[in-house]
Amino acid sequence: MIVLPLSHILIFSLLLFAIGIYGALVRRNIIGILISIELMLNAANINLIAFSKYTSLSPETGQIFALFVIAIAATAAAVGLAIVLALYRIRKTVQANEVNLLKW
Amino acid sequence: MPILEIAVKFGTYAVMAGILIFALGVVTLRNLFHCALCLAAALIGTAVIYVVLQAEYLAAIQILLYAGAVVTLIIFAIMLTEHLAETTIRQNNSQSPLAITGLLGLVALLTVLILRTPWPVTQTALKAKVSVMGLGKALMGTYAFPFEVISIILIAALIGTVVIAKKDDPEERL
Amino acid sequence: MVTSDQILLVPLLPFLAFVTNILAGRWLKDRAAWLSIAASSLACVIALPVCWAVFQGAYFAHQGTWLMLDAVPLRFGYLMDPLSATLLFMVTVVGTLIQTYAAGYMHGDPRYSRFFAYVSLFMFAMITLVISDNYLLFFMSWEIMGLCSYLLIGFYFEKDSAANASLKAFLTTRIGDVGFLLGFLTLFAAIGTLNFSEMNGLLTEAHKTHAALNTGLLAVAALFIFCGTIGKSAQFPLHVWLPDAMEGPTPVSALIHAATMVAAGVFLVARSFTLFMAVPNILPVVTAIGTITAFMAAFIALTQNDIKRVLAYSTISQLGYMVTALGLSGLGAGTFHLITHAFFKALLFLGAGSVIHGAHVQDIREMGGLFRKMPHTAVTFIIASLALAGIPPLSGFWSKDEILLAAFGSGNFLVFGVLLLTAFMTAFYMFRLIFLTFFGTARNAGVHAHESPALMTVPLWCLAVGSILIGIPGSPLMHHWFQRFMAQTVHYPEYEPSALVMACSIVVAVLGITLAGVIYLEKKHWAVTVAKNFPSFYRLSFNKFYFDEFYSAYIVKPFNALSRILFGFDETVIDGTVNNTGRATMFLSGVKQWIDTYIVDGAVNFMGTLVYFLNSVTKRIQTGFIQNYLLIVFLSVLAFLAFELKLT
Amino acid sequence: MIRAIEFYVDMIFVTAKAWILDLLSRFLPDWMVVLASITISGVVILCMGPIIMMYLTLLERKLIGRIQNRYGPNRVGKWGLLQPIADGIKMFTKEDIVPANADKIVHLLAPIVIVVPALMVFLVVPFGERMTAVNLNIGLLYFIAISSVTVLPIFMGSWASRNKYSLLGGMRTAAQMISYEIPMTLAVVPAIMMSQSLSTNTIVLAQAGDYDLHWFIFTPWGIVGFIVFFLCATAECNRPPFDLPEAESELVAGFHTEYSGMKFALFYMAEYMNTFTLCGIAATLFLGGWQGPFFPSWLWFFGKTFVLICVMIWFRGTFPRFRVDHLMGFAWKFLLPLTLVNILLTALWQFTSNLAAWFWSILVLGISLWTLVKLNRTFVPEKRHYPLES
Repeated sequence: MIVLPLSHILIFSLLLFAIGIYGALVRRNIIGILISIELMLNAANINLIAFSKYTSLSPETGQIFALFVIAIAATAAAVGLAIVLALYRIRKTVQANEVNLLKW
Repeated sequence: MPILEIAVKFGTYAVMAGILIFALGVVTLRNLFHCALCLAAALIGTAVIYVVLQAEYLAAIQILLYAGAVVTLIIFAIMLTEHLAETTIRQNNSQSPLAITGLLGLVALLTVLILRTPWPVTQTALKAKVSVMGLGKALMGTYAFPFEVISIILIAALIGTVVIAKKDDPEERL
Repeated sequence: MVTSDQILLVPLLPFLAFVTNILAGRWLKDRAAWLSIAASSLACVIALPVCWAVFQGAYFAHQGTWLMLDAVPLRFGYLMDPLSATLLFMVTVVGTLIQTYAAGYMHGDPRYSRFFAYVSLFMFAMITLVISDNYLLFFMSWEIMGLCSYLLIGFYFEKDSAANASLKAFLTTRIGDVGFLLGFLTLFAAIGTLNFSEMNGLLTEAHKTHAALNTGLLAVAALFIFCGTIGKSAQFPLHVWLPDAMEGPTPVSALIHAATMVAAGVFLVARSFTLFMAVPNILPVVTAIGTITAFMAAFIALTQNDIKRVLAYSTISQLGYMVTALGLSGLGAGTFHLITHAFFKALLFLGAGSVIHGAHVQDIREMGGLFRKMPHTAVTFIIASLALAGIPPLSGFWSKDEILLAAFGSGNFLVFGVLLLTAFMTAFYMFRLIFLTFFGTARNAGVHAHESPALMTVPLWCLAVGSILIGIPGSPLMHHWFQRFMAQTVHYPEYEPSALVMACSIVVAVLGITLAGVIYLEKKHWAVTVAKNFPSFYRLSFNKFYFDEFYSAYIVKPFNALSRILFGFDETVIDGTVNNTGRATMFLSGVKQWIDTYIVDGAVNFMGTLVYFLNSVTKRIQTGFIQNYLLIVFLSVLAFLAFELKLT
Repeated sequence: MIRAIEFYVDMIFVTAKAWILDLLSRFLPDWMVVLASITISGVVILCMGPIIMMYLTLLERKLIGRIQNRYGPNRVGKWGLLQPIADGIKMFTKEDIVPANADKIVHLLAPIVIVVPALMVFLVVPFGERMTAVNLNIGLLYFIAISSVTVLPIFMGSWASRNKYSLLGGMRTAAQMISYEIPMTLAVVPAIMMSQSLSTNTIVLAQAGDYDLHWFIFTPWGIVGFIVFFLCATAECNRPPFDLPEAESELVAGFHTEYSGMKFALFYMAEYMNTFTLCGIAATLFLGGWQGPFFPSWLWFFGKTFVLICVMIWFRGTFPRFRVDHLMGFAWKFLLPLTLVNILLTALWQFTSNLAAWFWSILVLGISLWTLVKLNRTFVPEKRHYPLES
């Protein structure tokens, strides 16, 4: 039933990953950055599943890895957003370029 | 049934394109709420991709966890931090040209890599069916330890977020 | 009853007296004399029973380790054998008497306590010398005595002559001491021990078994040790210091330069008699030196006018006698003469002292007719002179006879002849002295001379009695007990007494006395005529064989010249180099300082500014925007990837 | 004989579909046939969904009326049967108002996005013996996943309408939906453990047995699981007593205040479809789905879900509304621990003998209920004192 060649999926996830990085680098809003990080993790997941489907000997590993990645991503998002909330409460802003005290 | 396969192939390509478009939306849209929604759409799209890659269980998990929990969390955060009627300001900052060039370089580099390296695609892997039973056994068997560790991490994150995000009103201090 | 540590007390008491006098001298003032007299008399009281026990034949020797020369123990201790017993007896008795005399003589002297401190230190040194059982302790006490003689001679240090005399005495004895030191070190090298009894044992046993002893080394050792004697007992080349030593107060001269210290040299030879016996070909040298000294000193004494100088030269001549006796391997004769000579020479000096004390003048030509004014002094003086001259009943005769017998018996008649001539000269100059000072008309000094107080005359009488009685033990009356007593420790050849020798010595003595009486009492002009027709002899005798001039001309002057040269060399070369190095370092430090400021500091400052510059450059990276950092990370990863994959 | 008739009636729908497919396969290529079967089942669901929804609204208004001792709508058609059609026409003709600076796209999207998951859930519901649309082997997980997505459109609706009430309502609904989703998922776990599989079909088959005594509800953990699941279900579709978010008295109409006309109808439809599916799933999980002694399987299934829906409507008529913090406290501090204990019970049930199991489970159940109630009483925050009252 599998019709797609592996390289197509890899290229697709690469593009998705590149878009994620672009978002992380460029978004002005911190939550925007977090969202793009989620996107990047998702791209990685696709790769995991694709490889476990196409190449790996024990099919479950890829999926379990993906499962763990999703769990970790969820925790990261949770903690990240908690920090953003705390930051917002203190500094009343979530724009990345306004949060720049940690410099020389 | 070649036609169905062709249909599925085109379907997946279409879904991939859709995901990419939504991803671009996530990155470039000014209104943060729209980005979150595009993210949700993108995530559901990847769930569809998982289904195509015969990983239904993971697709369900993806929808349940990612689209359901993480996106809701993000939307909660957006609601709490965005002013309701705020005029949206230009989103990207000065780094975009440099970032774009870097990205194009990366994409070019890796696509060449992907196309050139002979991936060890094995027929047996293609045939293998992954059942939920198998996943359950693997999770409980070989990956039992990571499973426990993940639970601990989740709890820690849970407590962490509560502590960080809690409004520290003085009289209630521990 | 005699115990061993009793003997240790004997030297200790004078030392305690010395310490108290030195420390509390200013406070003690007059009482210092009584303290030192008490100390020496107490020492005498303790020493006498010990000597008596040794006379009975006892023998004490005790050693304690003083220090460890890397596991070889250096042992010191005391040895009480016949030789040291007699000496101890003589030293303590004579010392005590002279100190009592000195109390009277030095009365009213501002540095009274210091004098007695030095005297008791000398007593301590002499006693330790006498009872010491090894060369090292012997040498240490020898050195202390040299010091005391220097201090006491230079007692009136305000007088330049006294200061120069003390320095001269000290230096000349030092030369002898160096010889002595080298001697006993070579001895140690030869036989490996410094202890007298061990040495005696070793040498006699070797002598008996004719074992091969490296006689050459022993000869060298003996010779060097004899140098010590020459220096200390004022023998032929190094005798010049004794006449000048008369600058010190008379009791000092009596004690040190008559009885004890000068006798130490002879005692040394007696102590190492077995060494000299083991090396027989050294003995002629000793006898030669002894006879020369004796004859020369007597000859000089003939023309001296200062009373103390005459006595000094007579002492030198008598010491010459003792050395010749030892040279002829007559241990008994030499020591016996030493003991007897100590008594009557001390008496002579004390007598002269009381004469000077009374007449306040030293030149015998100004004295005269003092007999009536100072009867005690005169009588004791005459007794001593008789003993010295060698008139039979007195001790002098017996001891001098022994020596002459040794000379006659051993067959070298030349020595016997010279000794007889010296004996004649001795008798002559002694009685010249007597007649000039005590008899005849009183020249100006005699006018207000007065007899010395009892404190001084009593010791004179004791010594007189001593000089009479001390001769008996060695005389045939007691069957030569002294010689046999001496023979206990060391065997030496015995000569049966011969009447001829006795006769000759008596004849010679009487001849001398009568000649002196004739010349100086009746025919005054004879002296002048003799002087006129033997001008060279007279000048020679009067000017003391020109030794002083000779020494100063041929030794002192070149020495000074040499020192001046060295000083010049030192000035130019050594100081020059020192100054130059100083200047060089100054220059170098200047250069270094320049280097330090410009190069080193320069570098450091440069580094500082460099770091600051780099810092300001790299500082810009930390913009505070988190996305910048992310971009940097991403680009670097990309770079690594590109480099790694090398997909060109 | 009767068994044959039963079987025949039971399979009526399945055979109908098979007959049509045979007909088509004669002159269509095979892949077209596959497509056709998909479209047939798709069309059936898409029609059945709204019809059920319409008649559920009528049923609810009739029953509420009866509870409040009055007739329900009976003017339009015989016993008010045409009332839903009348409502539908009304919804269509109503003017569709969009708030001025509302977020146009999201405002339009919200109702659509809420209906799609509601319809997608029908895929997994087992209507009859071989009448589940797609027999996914992760059926139940699919159901939970889809129900978790429903939170998203609510957010979209409340945020897009740009007014405080809808925002507050949206936040509250979202909070409630999330906090009740967890106990619901955990309540389902015992059923999965016992039936050893996630697909709804096997779960129903696991409950088969003589005289229908093997339904999960007849086991101690089954009862507890059913009650918890049912409560969470009512909360999940915002039906009273958990319908605080769009409670008329406080927040006007909650997150869909700004909606009118067709969009409001869509929200309404999604809500009722959710109730139907949730009750259907509750029935499959605990009441043995289409298991029944005599009547055809699909009839049994529809009967059971119909009974559960009536219970829900009954709830509406009787229970007062929950206060927000009680609502949340109830979910987190009572239901969640209870489900955990329930899972423990099923494990216990699995490995102990019959009689001992009953005894032990009742004992544990009693103790845990007692402690939970005791604990909750202590944690309830005491009454707030307003300064004016002093």
